[in-house]
Amino acid sequence: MKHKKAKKYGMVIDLDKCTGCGSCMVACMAENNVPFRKDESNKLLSITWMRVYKLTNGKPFPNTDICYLPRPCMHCEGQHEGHSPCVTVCPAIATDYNIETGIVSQIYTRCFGCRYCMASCPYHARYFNWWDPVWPDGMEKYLSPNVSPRMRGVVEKCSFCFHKYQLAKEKAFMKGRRELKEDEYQTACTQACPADAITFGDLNNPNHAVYRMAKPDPKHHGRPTNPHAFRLLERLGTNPKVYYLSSREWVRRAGDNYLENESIAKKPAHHE
Amino acid sequence: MKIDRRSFLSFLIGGGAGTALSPLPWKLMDDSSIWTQMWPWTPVPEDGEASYVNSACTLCPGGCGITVRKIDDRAVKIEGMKGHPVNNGGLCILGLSGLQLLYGPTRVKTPLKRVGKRGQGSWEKISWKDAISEVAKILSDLRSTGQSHTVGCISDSDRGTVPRLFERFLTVYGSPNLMRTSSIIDSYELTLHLMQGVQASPGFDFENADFILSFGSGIIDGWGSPVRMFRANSAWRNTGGKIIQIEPRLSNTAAKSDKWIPANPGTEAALALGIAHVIIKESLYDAEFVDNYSAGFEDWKRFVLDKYGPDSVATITGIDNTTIIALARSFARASKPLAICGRGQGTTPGSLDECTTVHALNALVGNINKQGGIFAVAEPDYINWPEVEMDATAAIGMQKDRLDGAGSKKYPFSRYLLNRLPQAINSGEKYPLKALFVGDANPLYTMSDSKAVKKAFDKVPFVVSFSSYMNETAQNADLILPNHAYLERYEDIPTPPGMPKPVISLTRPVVEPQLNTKHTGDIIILLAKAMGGNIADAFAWNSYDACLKETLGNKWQVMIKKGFWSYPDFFVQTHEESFDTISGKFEFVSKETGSLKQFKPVNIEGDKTNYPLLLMPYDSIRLANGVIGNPPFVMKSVDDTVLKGNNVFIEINPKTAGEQGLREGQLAMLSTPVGKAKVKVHLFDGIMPGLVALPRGLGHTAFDDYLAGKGINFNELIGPVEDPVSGLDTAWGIRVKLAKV
Amino acid sequence: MDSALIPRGVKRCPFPQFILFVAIVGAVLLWGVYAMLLCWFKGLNQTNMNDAYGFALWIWADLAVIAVGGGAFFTGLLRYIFGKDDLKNIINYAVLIGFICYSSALLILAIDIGQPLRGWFIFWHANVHSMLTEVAFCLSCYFGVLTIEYIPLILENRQIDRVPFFHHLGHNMHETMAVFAATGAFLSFFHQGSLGGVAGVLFGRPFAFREGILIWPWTFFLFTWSAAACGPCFTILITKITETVTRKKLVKDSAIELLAKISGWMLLTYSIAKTADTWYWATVTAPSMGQTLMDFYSNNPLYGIWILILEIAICGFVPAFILITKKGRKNSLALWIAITLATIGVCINRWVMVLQVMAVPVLTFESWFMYFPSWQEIATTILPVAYGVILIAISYRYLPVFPNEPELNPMETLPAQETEKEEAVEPSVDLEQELKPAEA
Amino acid sequence: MFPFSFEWIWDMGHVVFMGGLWYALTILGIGMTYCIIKSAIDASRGNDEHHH
Repeated sequence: MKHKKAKKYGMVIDLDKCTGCGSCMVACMAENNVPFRKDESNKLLSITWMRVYKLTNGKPFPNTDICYLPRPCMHCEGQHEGHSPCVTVCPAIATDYNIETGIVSQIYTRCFGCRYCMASCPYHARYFNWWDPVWPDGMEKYLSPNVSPRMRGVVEKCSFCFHKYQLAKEKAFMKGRRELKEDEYQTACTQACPADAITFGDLNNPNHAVYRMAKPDPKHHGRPTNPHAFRLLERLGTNPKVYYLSSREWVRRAGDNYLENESIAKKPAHHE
Repeated sequence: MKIDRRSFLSFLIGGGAGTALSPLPWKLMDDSSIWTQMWPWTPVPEDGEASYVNSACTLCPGGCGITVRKIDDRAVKIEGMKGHPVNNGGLCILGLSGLQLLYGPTRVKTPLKRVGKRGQGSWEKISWKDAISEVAKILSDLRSTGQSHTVGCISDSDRGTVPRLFERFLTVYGSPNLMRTSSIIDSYELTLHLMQGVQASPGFDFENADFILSFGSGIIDGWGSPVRMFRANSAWRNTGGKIIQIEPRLSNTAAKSDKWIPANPGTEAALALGIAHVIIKESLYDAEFVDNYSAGFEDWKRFVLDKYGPDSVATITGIDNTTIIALARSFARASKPLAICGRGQGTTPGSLDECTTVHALNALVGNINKQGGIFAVAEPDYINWPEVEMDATAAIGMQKDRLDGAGSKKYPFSRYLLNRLPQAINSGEKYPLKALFVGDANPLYTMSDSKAVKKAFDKVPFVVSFSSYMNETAQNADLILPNHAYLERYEDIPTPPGMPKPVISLTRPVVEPQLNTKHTGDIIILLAKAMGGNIADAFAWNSYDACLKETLGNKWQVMIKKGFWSYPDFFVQTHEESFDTISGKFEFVSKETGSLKQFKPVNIEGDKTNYPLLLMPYDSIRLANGVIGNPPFVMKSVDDTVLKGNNVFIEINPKTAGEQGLREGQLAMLSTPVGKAKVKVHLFDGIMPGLVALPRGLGHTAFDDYLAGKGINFNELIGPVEDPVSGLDTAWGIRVKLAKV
Repeated sequence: MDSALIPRGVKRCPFPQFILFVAIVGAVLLWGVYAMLLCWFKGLNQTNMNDAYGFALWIWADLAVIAVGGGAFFTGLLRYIFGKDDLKNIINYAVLIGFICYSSALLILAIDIGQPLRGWFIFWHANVHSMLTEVAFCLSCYFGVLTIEYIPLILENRQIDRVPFFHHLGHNMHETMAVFAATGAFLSFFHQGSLGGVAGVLFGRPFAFREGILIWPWTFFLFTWSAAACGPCFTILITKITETVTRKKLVKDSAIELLAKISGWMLLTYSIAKTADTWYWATVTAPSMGQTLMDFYSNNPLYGIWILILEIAICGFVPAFILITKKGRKNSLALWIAITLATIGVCINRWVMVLQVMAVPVLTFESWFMYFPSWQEIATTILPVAYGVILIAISYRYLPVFPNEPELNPMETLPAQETEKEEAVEPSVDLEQELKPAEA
Repeated sequence: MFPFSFEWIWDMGHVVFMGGLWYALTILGIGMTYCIIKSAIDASRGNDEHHH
């Protein structure tokens, strides 16, 4: 039972199962003390660490199709470990790549709000606190002490519920274990998903469901070998740790940019 | 000492340089940054001991088990309960936001008595003692003048101890006017009554079915018990189960289905008949069941074969005949086919014809009371209270006709017809309603033709709301007797709609009551005691909690431990004992209702010339449209193609929009014969041309600033259309016109 | 009134007129200050920026002022390192303009960041792999250099110069200036480049991303190059505007023409390099990420291929050809057009590399993001302009910014002494005495 | 920024970057110190020969 290799926590989201119900979004907000405002209809000002996009195939009635795509932070690994688009650009090391878990962190008290990381992220996974977070009188009672509320003027994003990892580690340590079991560390969205569309685990561990579902190819920066699996913007070389499954070709194609007449099967990553 | 200019300058420069080189500026810089990291106006949640409490969610009838994470005495997170038979760990968006209701600004903090005009929002605080004696006085006065039957009560459910306490109270008090908010369950109960002769709710064994033929049911849009449906849907993805979705708009369910068949709106029953035609004609039906356990099949067969050939059905529904034939074959040949109805979340009962026809499809393939099929689930009889002793007044009152006409000569089979109440009050044809209790319901928001409903409410001199939240009905009440929020109270949650096996869950206090509220059950008991006599005698319990504990008996301990009670001894009835009709068999044509009627599309309101388009509501799991409105988190999840600022979007096909000269994002005036509203236009390819779709769940006037004033309540634009047999609301839409603003 | 402060041998407008001018521009400045305070106290919700536009008008303004402020380092480099002595006549002004540009950039950055009080974390917790860190360090250091270069000019004020220490300090700093200028050029090369790198390293944004050498994307070199090319054009432009406003010739043609010629060649070579870069990007880089050139220039209300043509052809090659020809440089109108176009060109380039980068959708299911700045953003962007005008006005009035001025504009009447006598009755005598060393 | 702040790493990139930075800062610092000291000395000597 030797597993000294570093963890690479990642997610597989089955878009065939995802119903677009939004539970993941709200579970995340509740878990992570995400603030809210009276008007949240401008999605460019609305903090949603997990955001569910609605994709359409663009065909006219009755050949129209839609698909929902939940988008957490991709926790990009980049072309070499830690070379995420955002981590490399942060001038103050306020966002960091955790080598032990592969999780991209955000240190709110370090961030001074230059927003370069937001400019660098092609997934729009990063959100800025344009306002002071305000909870209606009394509602701050439900705030969790495990995640500190963010102050105005800093960037925040999905952390793969890193605090849950820490709590799980502590708990395991009390039991005299150093290794976490697969179900001991699960993100809030994974747990809440009523459709069981989200699977979370260690992409480096062949026993974990995420590994079996995505079948990452270590020779090609974890590119999925499952023909139904894809990653968002695979060709940019961001090397995300969130995989999507879809049986529909148009959905898989919507995951990346392709030239006209270019086949989806050919996936040149420019950095290779 | 003489200070000359030079020494002064030197002092300044030297001082400046000295300060700059001293630690002071660095210290200040450091301090200021530390200050920004702990601004006093950014809350710091207090840490404490973590614990978990199992309970059940009451925010919709879904009946999910929840596990609430606590830090000391604060509830900080709601999660789905693992191992619960309904949701096994998953939870819907509304359930996950429950703490925003518990601690939110929409709570009614104390009993309130109206001081200004109705709906004006001026209240005065009133003590519980005064509030209860005031209600008792009004009720006593009415009773003593022989008007006990003019007291009504509206509740979303008639199951479980609290609705049953209301019922018991009205019975012993002397009023037949307990009304339940209507839904597809009403149509199904009626269908089961007429075709199978039973008093039961439908239970669908989705987990074992492998071919779902859905006539517009939003399987993943909140129909039935939502989380259970999500789980079933995912299970079909694993097992290869198929869903065929019939509806004119590409809903989430349609998008996730294996085949989406857009039928002309309102023609679903015709399609069901067309499918039956093919099945019968090709002898694909379950002869064993039909021959042995059904009655009236030959009549029905003749009727179906005569009139509903694929060609004529194709004309009615707009679906081509080959699709109909193929659909019928695959349905009949599937090993566990199941046909269901109830549009969207099933909040309107719909046409009885439609429900019976869809149910007949299930009978054709013989999946009644069978694994993977549809069960008639009788309510578990755990509530065994002693019979009430009615005095003469009560007996006279109970003899009166119900105000809503349910059980009358016109609608003998229906139990509740809340949709008919506004008209009954407004027309004054029977008798007036003098006092109205509104339990766990929000009729002023959820009932169609809001204007008429409001008018009717205004005619009721005394309205009491038991709502925990300041909803539309509470806002327009005379007295609010706020219930504890669901995370502060004990209550039994009866079997959720559509469950094939009965299960009772237990809601229990996660936190101490945060406000000056009282359990509705306790209020009823206190009220009964205040009334004295037979009424008090019927409520011998000291408190609601005592009543519940006594009622549940030996189940109590198990429920406290597990959070729910499932019936291990629940057995599936054989076909011999399933049917309690006149014939003792499944009746394709009910002997009680008599003749077969030709399929007639529901006559929806509005004429074609003035209102060229059709308006339909659509349901989204991200828009709570029942007794609870969207909490802030759920509002946050609403797409910007549904709501932008305070404007709601209608969905319209680009082709139709082009004909109307409308572009994406444009403002338009939507008018129906019932009302009008300003909306924004969203072009959506997935909607049938000629149709306009508007989401349910917006347009609240009550609740908080996070919800109120955003969008339009669909019920302001539509009125009820009575079903000729059931009297229930069958309206699936209304004619509409759109004009540029 | 303030004649004791005015350099000898030059004529300045009457004091009230000067004050009126400063007051008018000062009003604009105050408007900007008000907007700035709003942003600081209420937060960045005062802007129209959003989560798609984390970088917007301000970052553009930063990049643009630094680009056009590049005249200072490049002129300094030519003057002190390459020994182009003719440029001594314009170097002071180049330094002043550079000083204004860089101080403005720092001010805008201080408004732009969400937590200004923590701004120094960029130094303290520096991530050396971030282009922005390099920008911050080099920019602050170079601002120090510009201050060092500007101080001797201040010390040359008639009254300050009387203080022996200041007099000597000015002299000694002049003597050492080559060292400072060299350091400045070194720093400038990196921060101008890093600003280009800011966009070029964004491998998540195919519109911005460029290959390059080692850690430096091509935009790194293109930005330095374009700043060196267009910065001096801006210096000339401001000089020309100053000459127009003051109705005087302030700098000898030889200096202007020399600078214009060098700029012209820089601009030409830059435009060729930029064309090559664009070509490679459009045919190799972007397609490897699944996008075509026209994906970046269609399906939106603003960004068409016109912007590329405007930037490279009209604001690149056209002014370059004007400036490299003697005829073009000598023709006043042509020179005006060329320096204006070059300045606009570099500003468009910076706009494109900031705002268009944000606007182009990368995820296939998103569409173009459009943005228009709020008044607070506009006011705070105009603020440095007003500040610059005032600082130029004050410097021009009281400092010998243009060494050629007395020579080019000989005083016909009123020798300096007389003015001084006249003014002696004015209360400003206090000021004069104040600044006098207490030698008496 | 300083060897005692915990982000300080002795890797190549860091050394080059910080090296460049401190090199530039040192030059500016030494240059300015030289100018100031020399000017103070010049001023105290009343050295005034270099008028321009």
